[in-house]
Amino acid sequence: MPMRRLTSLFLLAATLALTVPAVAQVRAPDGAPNPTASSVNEEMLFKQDPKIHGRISIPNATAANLIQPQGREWREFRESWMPWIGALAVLGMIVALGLFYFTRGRIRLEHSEESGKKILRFNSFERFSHWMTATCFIVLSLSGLNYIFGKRLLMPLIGPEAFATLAQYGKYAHIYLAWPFMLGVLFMLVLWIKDNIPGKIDWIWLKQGGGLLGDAHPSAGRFNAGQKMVFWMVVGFGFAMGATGIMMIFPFAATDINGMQIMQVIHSLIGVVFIAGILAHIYIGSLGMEGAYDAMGSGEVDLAWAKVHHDLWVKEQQAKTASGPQLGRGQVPAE
Amino acid sequence: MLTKRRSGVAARGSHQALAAGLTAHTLDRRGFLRKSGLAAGGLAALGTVRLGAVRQAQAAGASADPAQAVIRKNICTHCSVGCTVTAEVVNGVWVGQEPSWASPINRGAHCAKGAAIRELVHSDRRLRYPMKIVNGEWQRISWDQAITEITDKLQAIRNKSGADSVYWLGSAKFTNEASYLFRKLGAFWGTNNVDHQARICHSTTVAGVANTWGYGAQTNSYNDIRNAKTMIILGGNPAEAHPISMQHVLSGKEINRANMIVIDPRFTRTAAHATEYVRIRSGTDIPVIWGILWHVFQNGWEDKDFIKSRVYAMDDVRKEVAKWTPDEVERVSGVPGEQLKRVAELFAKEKPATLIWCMGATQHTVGTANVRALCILCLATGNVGKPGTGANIFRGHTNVQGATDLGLDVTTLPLYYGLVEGGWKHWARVWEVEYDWLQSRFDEVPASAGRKARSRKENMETPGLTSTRWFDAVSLPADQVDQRTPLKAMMVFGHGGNTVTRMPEAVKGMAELELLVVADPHPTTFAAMDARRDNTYLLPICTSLEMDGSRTASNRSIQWGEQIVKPAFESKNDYEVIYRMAVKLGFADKMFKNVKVVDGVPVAEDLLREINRGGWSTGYCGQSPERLKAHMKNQHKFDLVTLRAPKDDPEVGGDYYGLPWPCWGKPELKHPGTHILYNTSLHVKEGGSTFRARFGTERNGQTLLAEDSFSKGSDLTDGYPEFTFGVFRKLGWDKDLTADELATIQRIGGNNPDAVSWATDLSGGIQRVCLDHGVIPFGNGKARANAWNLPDPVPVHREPVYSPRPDLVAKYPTRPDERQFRMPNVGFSVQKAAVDRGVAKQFPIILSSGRLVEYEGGGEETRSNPWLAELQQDMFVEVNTADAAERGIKDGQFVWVYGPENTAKAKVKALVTDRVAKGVAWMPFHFSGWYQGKDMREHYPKGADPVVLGESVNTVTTYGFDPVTGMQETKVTLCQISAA
Amino acid sequence: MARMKFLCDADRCIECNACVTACKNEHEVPWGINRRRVITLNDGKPGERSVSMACMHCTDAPCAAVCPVNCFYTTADAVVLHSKDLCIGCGYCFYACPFGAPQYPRVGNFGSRGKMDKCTYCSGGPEVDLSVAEYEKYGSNRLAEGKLPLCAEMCSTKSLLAGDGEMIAQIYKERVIKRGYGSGAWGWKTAYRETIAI
Amino acid sequence: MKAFLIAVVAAVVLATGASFLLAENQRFAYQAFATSGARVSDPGTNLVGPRWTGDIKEPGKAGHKAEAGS
Repeated sequence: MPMRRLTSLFLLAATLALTVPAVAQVRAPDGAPNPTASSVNEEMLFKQDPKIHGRISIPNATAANLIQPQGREWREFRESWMPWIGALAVLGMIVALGLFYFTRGRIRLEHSEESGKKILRFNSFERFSHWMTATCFIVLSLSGLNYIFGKRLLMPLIGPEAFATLAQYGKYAHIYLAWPFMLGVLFMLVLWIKDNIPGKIDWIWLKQGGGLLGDAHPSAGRFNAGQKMVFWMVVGFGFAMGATGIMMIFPFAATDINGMQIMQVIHSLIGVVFIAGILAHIYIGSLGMEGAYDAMGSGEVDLAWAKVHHDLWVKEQQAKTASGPQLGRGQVPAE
Repeated sequence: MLTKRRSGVAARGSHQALAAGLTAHTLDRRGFLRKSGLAAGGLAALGTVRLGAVRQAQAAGASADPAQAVIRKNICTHCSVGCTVTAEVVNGVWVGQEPSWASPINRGAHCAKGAAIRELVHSDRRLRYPMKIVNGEWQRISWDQAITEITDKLQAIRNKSGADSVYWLGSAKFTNEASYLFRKLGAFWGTNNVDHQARICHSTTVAGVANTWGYGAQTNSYNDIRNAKTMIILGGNPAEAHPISMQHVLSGKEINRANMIVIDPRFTRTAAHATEYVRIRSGTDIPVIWGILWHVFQNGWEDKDFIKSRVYAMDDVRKEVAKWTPDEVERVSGVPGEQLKRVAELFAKEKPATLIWCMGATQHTVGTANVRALCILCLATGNVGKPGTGANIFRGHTNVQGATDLGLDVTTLPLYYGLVEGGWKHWARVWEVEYDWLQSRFDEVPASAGRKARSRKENMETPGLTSTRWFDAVSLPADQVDQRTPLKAMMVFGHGGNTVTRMPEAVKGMAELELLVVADPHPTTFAAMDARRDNTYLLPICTSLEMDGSRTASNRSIQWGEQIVKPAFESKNDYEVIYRMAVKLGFADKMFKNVKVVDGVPVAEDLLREINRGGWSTGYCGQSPERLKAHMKNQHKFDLVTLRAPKDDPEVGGDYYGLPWPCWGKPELKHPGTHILYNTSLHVKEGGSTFRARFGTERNGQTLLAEDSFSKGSDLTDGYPEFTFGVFRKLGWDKDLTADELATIQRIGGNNPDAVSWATDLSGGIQRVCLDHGVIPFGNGKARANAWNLPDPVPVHREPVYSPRPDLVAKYPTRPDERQFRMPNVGFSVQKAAVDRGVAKQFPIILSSGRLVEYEGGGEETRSNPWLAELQQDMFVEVNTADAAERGIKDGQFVWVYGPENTAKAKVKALVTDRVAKGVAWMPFHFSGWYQGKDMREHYPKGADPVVLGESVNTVTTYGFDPVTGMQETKVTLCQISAA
Repeated sequence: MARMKFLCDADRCIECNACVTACKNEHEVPWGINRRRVITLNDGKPGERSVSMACMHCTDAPCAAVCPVNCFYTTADAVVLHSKDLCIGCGYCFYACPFGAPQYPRVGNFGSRGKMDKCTYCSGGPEVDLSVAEYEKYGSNRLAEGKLPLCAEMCSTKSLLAGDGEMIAQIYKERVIKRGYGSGAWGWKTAYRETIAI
Repeated sequence: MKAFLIAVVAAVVLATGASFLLAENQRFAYQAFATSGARVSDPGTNLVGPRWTGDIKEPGKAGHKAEAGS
């Protein structure tokens, strides 16, 4: 019956127009009972709250959420934006370092009369802390990147089964190595914070481009401004990664699903920037500068190198000991 | 890259591997059960899977089953809707459930319980073997030892204290055949102390409805609700208690754009779908119904023709109703007059209208009166005896209707034959035992406390103790219990121990018993209360899914269930246990004279045939096992709304589904059953009938027979009394009887054959001839608006014993103290004391109880089913938001609920909600196993504890009994709640 | 091929939980895993409605998109399934899912939650149809037997509909027109980016 | 080099420790979603495997190679 149909259409329109729950059961204009006129509907509930939730009898509070569409934005970020951001950050840094290497080349050690003499730059606990953090970081970043790029790059190469196995181990590595990583960051914070307080000298160092750009060697203490930046990046990002990671490791302990989505966004954004930053750190600590690696390798650096790059620190060290510069055990690096 | 591995060759190649997979590694029991079936089913299926089968299935609306599993059909053992359960059985293992599309009752659907029923059979929390308590510890014993010890002790108790000192508590979970057998056992034992759950669910319905128009049962059916244009659901929450009924209710509501009015103190899941919700104060049903009728009479909306021709003494009701002006109704019940006027107009004018009620109406001290008032509302508006109308009473358990019909009741014999000489003699003839021998089994009761002595015959005709008071009958002083001795032994078959109010008193009673036997698939609360050190036995009984037998749904349809799998563990079915006890008690030969016993197990079909041979009074005579089985086989042929099969069908042609009683005459007569009771628009041979002429022909000069109303095609075109051979002779119809029929009537009647009636004529001749003349065997009477034999012939409002409105108690007091069912009922004194003590001030919250969809009854069975238990893990109390705020109670925290008797308290979780009004709390009644804050889990036999335990609401419920049936008051008491 | 969907007609749903236990029964779902659940909105207040919810088998499913190991796949019936052999239990699908469908055997922390489990629309997984292995990992495969999900087939009031999207939308439309009201196809907008126009 | 090796070993040791601590903190769904009212003896193992990892194959048991995928 067209008349009936029209009425229904009208009723439905009226239903949709109604956004506030009425107190009494409502009857339609044609007298037909219409309980739905007062019943809840999706549109109305979404206006009250971005999530639709109710009561459920099983003792699982999260199951009481009926619809939580926020995952859609998260998915948009994760699938459409994150791969590009990640690629840009990581590849961008690699490209930049490459360019730098080819234009500037390796920064050579400037020889002087001090060459060959060694000074202890990092003691063994410092080196232990650094390497623990570093090795964890490498595994964490690879397994982390795998969450984003694995299925795009690796899986086509090795097939789904092998990739899934790898990803599974990657996941375990990511979760479990996060703890020594966080501990390492904590150690480094305690060990080096006093040498990383920014000062005026850092400003000068920065203005001179850290000597990388010109031939001048700005003065620096134990750590130059660039190293201090790495330190604070590691500490800051390390803590941020730890905090967001922990929130995700313990689901619903501190936050709900939306919170975890946000944590994941922060975690992944910082992650890729962190990786880019550490790439630069690795470059300068190894390939980029002759003699830098020794600091973390054997712990002892060439005095000449030290005097060039950390003149203030060398002075300070020499002042501490009446017998002159602290010399290492041997003339040759332990390696 | 990721696709379905769907190669046929590979699939077939995997057969051996599949089979190997089953044995190559260890499996847990559950996994094995499923897989042992799957392997076989799966193998068969692999060859037959067709692509696009999904589409076909959609088109057909049903699923084609390619597996070779055996399909067995039984009936869900939970509520009374009577859903068919379709089981897939492979190698004797129940491996899966399929939707029962063919059943016109459930059409494939189930509720949480029905959809999880397979686990009931497999449950590892079942009682596995017979056990007894020795010095407070459970010990495993053999069946032989159990039966021997139990029967020896029973005999000893009988010799010392008499037959009446043993209570036989039966079950609404019984099949019809087991119910009948259990009642027969009670009779052969020599007592009327035989009862079951109907006492605590719809005993008041049976009494109230039967006293109004003849039979105490749902007049129409779930399916027929599809015809209603208006429905009132009063004191019922079918969305949780009878979910499948809601398929019909909601469909009807949608198709007819029907008015669905829910009258309830609680905003239930059902109320959420109502077109009008009326919130009342618990226990004020009569003021509300009279308030509705006030508007009906005031506006002349009553069905005057109907009242004139088919109702007796409606004017008496008018007088009472006149007192219930809208103001007084609002003062007492809290419902505004305008709303009731709206309800009244819809119910009286938008017809057909049906009235649905459940335990919210029945479980009151005024239960019978409530039911009577509801019937009168139907009568006044002419809403009985037609499609879409009627009193659609939703019974509780799966076979509570059948168990009631078959006499698990302290006032009747099977099929409502009264405890009178005629009734006993009828059954003695059916059983082929001497009436005198039966009589000799009963006690003589000596005079006591001013009461006369009773002879064996008198005692045989005296109603027994109600199950609501069994523990009072143990603990009260001997002279207050009107039988030879108080109770000494409880034989509990399929009945929870937490379903009766006043648990603390029940625990006391349990401790004093000389013998307690619990025969059940689960240990039940009786086992867990830690009340007993010895003389306590547990017998593992299988579920009715593991046995053959019939079940009567709420709409009187009888459905045959076939054994799905063999009884699990060492459990045995009721028939076998009763038989073995009868053997030991020495009367098995007599009791099973006409019943074949195969391997020690009586055959269900033979039991039903015996019921058929004696079931004339209620029309249980036409439903032979063969006919019932044909119905199950041809389920799909029955119409969804009329429940009728096409006339031309060779097997079930013209039948109503399940041959709803009354199904007149012998099975060969092929009476179709009666879908809608009292429907005069059909010929009696088509299931038509009239109101039953049960109460005589005349009263105070007014006729009790119908006037100008008769069923279609009737030879008699006015009211007429019930038919006897004497009436037949007057009408000259005796000539229509065959020689054999005449001979049987002569034999039964002896020197007074005229007295042989439609109900006692074992030949079925009288019924057959009645049908040929188009008349109803039970006569054509009027329904009674005034039931003069009841305590309140016209229902009057009476405040609950523990009333939240002490100010109203003086005007509307409960009935005076009196003795009922061999016991004193001191409700009046308790009410007076409560008012005097100011109980309503100390306990300001009304406490009501009810049902959850996941659980059923006392809940032992369903709480042992992990699929259900997971959904409701904690006993809770619904507290109104405002009450909770006042008490600093947060949703989900533990609270104490204090009751006004026995300093009772219960520790439960708070569910803070506006489902209940301010000042009202509600608790589900399915929990037990915690008692006053203590977890009693350790007291269950090891491994047989239900998955979920919790406080029983009945720990804090209180005194109060209906005077007609001994129904307990579960819906209104008082409580106080505080944070725990 | 059909495009399978779920639709819960909230004007019929009475929170009877049959869908939940039917699911448990069909797949022997262990305690603690709830592939389907019923949620009541506006509990105890006028306008209360209950909705049964499980995996909706979304169009362009977010779970599949975010999975770092691409373990999801969509069948010809548009059912979203996944491979437990590939799943690494990372939980990203749970972040992305608008309906809270993914379930994990362990819940304390992310590291070892185990393989994700969710509603399969009663159509198993990547193993051979109706094999023991398929049953153990994903539950039974009714679709392969020509049957629909048991939750919908057993729904007490025929509230939960399963089947071809167009067909169930048609059924729902007819109901709404017949009775004159309808509180909408819950979750359709989010899952299928469409609503049922009446 | 020594510091480096020790660091790697320490990282592995700490990670292993963390895995045990996390496993200690881990709860099965049937434990997490059961309340004081319930005693779940046999939560079932279908879909989740015997060790509730979702891995159906029992570790160390090669017998379960029933799948014949192609």
